[in-house]
Amino acid sequence: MQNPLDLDEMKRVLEAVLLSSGGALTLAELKRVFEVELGNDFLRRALEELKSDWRGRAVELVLVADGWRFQTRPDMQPYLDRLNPEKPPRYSRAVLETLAVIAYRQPVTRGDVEDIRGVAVNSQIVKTLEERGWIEVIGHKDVPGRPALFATTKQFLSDLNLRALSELPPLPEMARDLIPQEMLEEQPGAVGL
Amino acid sequence: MQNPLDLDEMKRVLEAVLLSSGGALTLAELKRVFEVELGNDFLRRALEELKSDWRGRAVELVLVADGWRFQTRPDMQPYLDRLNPEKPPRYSRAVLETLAVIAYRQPVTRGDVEDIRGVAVNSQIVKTLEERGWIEVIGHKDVPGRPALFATTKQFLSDLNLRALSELPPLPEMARDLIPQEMLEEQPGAVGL
Amino acid sequence: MSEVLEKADAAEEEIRHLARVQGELWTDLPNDLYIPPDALEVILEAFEGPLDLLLWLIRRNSLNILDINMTALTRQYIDYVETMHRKRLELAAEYLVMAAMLIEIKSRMLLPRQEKVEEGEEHDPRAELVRRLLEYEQMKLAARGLGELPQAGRDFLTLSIHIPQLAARRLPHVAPDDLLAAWGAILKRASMTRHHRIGRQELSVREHMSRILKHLREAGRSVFSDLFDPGQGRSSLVVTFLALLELVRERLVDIVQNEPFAPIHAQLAVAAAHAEPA
Repeated sequence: MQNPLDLDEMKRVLEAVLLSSGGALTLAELKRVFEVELGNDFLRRALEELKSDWRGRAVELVLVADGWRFQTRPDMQPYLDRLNPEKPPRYSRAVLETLAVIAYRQPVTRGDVEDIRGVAVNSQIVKTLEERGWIEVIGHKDVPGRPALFATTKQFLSDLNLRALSELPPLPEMARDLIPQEMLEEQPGAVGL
Repeated sequence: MQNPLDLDEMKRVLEAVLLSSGGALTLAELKRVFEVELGNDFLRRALEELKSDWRGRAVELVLVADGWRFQTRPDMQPYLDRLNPEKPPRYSRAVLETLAVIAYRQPVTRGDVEDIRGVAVNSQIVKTLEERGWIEVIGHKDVPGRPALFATTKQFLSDLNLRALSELPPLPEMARDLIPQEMLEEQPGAVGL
Repeated sequence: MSEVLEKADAAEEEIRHLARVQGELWTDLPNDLYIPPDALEVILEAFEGPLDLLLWLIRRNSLNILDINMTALTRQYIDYVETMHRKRLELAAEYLVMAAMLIEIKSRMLLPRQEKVEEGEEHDPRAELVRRLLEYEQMKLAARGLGELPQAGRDFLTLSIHIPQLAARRLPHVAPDDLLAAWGAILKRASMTRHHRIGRQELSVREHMSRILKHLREAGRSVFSDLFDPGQGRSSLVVTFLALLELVRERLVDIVQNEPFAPIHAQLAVAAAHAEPA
C-alpha cells in the first residue's frame, strides 16, 4: 500500500507524526516511520512543502537544532496564556533584596550587599541575577581580595521598562524627618550612600 | 485587534490552542482563550468548521467526554508504532471483565464485581485500572464494612474516544427471547441484567 | 443469539490457542473428559473462574444454556474439579462452592415438583444459575467489546505540539515597586540607626558611576574630558562630575595628571596599581 509512496500521502503521514511526537524529530527518525527506504532529498522536499502548506496558520513547522517540529507562533502566546493562567514564578525575597541593593547602591561588592542586608549572600542569588542578564561585574574594588563590583545592566532597565536608574521609585525619605538636622549636616556621606 | 473577531481568525487561534493543549479542552476553556465574550453557538460553529477543514488529513478533531481534541487517525498507528516501538500493555481478560462490570453496572463495589464474575477480584486489577485513571472511588456503600463504590472516569471515556457512557457498545442482548416467559416474570432482575 | 454464539466461539478459539503442551499447539479440546495431564493447568488458567468453566462446558457440549442438563453438566464439572485436585493444582475456593451449588440444584430437581413459590408458580431450581451464567457471559462479551474499542495510546495519539515562548515567559517578573518594597524590608529588618535616603539625584550619580566604571574597564584609561558628554545637558555634566568624585572617594578610580596643564586622565584604581607599581 505504501509502495510507491506519493508525495501527498507522505506529507499526510509526516504531518501526523510530527504533530503527535511531542518533540523535534530528526531526518533519521522520520525515515524510520516509513516502511520503504526514502532518500534524504525526497524527505526534505516533503518537509519543505509541508512547511509552506502551513504558512499563514498559527502553527508553524520549523527546523531546529534537534530536528523538525511543529510549534505555535509567538502571536498565539496571549491566547495560550489566558488558557493556562499559571502564576508566573516569583523571585525569593533574598533575590529581590540583593537586586534592590545593587540597583540603588551600585556599584557594590557582595560584601556591601551583605552589610546592608545583614545576611550572607548566597552565590546562587548572584548567579540567578547574572544569568537573567540584570547585573554584571563592572570592575574590582581595590581592597584585599579584590572583590567584584556589581552594577545593573541596560537589560535590567529595559526589562523593568525604565529609561534610566533615576526612574526607579524614590526610596521613602523615612530618615529625613527623624534624623536631627545636625546629624545630616555632620554626616553628609550618609545621604549619598 | 481581536474585536470584532472573524470566524477565520477564530479558527486559526482554536487550531493552535487545540494542537498545543495536550488534551481535550471544554467549551468553557476555549471561551477563556478569547478576550471577547463568545457565544457557545458561535464557538461550536467554528469548531465544526475546523473539524471539516481537517477532514481527509491524518489528524482529526473530535469531541470526547472531556471536550474537543485533535488526535491521530487509527490508520496512522503503524507509522507511529515504528517510531515508538514500545507497545502499550494489553489488558488481561480479568482486567477487562472487571472494567466491563464497573462500566456497565456502576456504581459497584468489589463484591458486586466478584458476584458477577464468580471469582475474587485481585487487588492488583483494581490498582491497574485506578492507575490508568479509568476508575475511581465515588463513595461508600452504606452496608457493614462500608465497601468502596467504583465508577468509571471521564478519562476512561475520553481514552476510548467516547463522549458519554451511553456511547459504550450496547450490552450484547442475552438470549432473552429464548428464556421462558415464566422465568422472566419470576425474576424481573434478570431482564435488566 | 447467533451473534452471541459467534462471539462465544471466538472466545473458545482463544482458549485453544492458549493451550500449548510441551511447546506444541493443542488445537483440539477434549470431547470427553480425558485431558492430557500437562494440559490441564494451561486450560484452567484460561478460565476466569467457575462460571467461565461452566459456560465453556455448556457451549462445548452444545447444551442450551436455558435447558441445562444438570446431570451431565454437574458430572463434567465435578470431574474437572477432581482432576484439578488430583493434580494438586491450587484450587480456588470458588470452584468448590460452585460444585456444591450444582449438586444442590441437581438434587432439588430430583424432588417431585411440588415446590411452589408464593404466587403459586413453579420455580425452576436452575433459574439462579442460568441468570448468573447469562449475566457473566454478557459481561465477558462486553469486556471483549471494550478491549476492541480504539484506545488512546494504543490506536491513536493525542497531540501536544511545542509552545516555544513558554520557557522565556516563565521568568519571574519584577516591577520597580518590588525593588522599593524589598528595600523597605531590608530597612525594617535592620531597624538600626543606619538611615538610607536615596533620591533621584543620588541615583543618577550612582548610574554614572557604573557607566564610568564600565567605560574605564573597556578603555583602560580615559582622557578626563572624554568622560563628559556636553550633549546631555548641564545637569548631566554636574552629575558625571559628582560621580567621578564619588568614585575617587571610594578609591575605585584614580585621576592623574602627570604635569601641570598636561591632559588629565581617569583610570581604574586597580589598573593603576598594577600598571604602575611605583
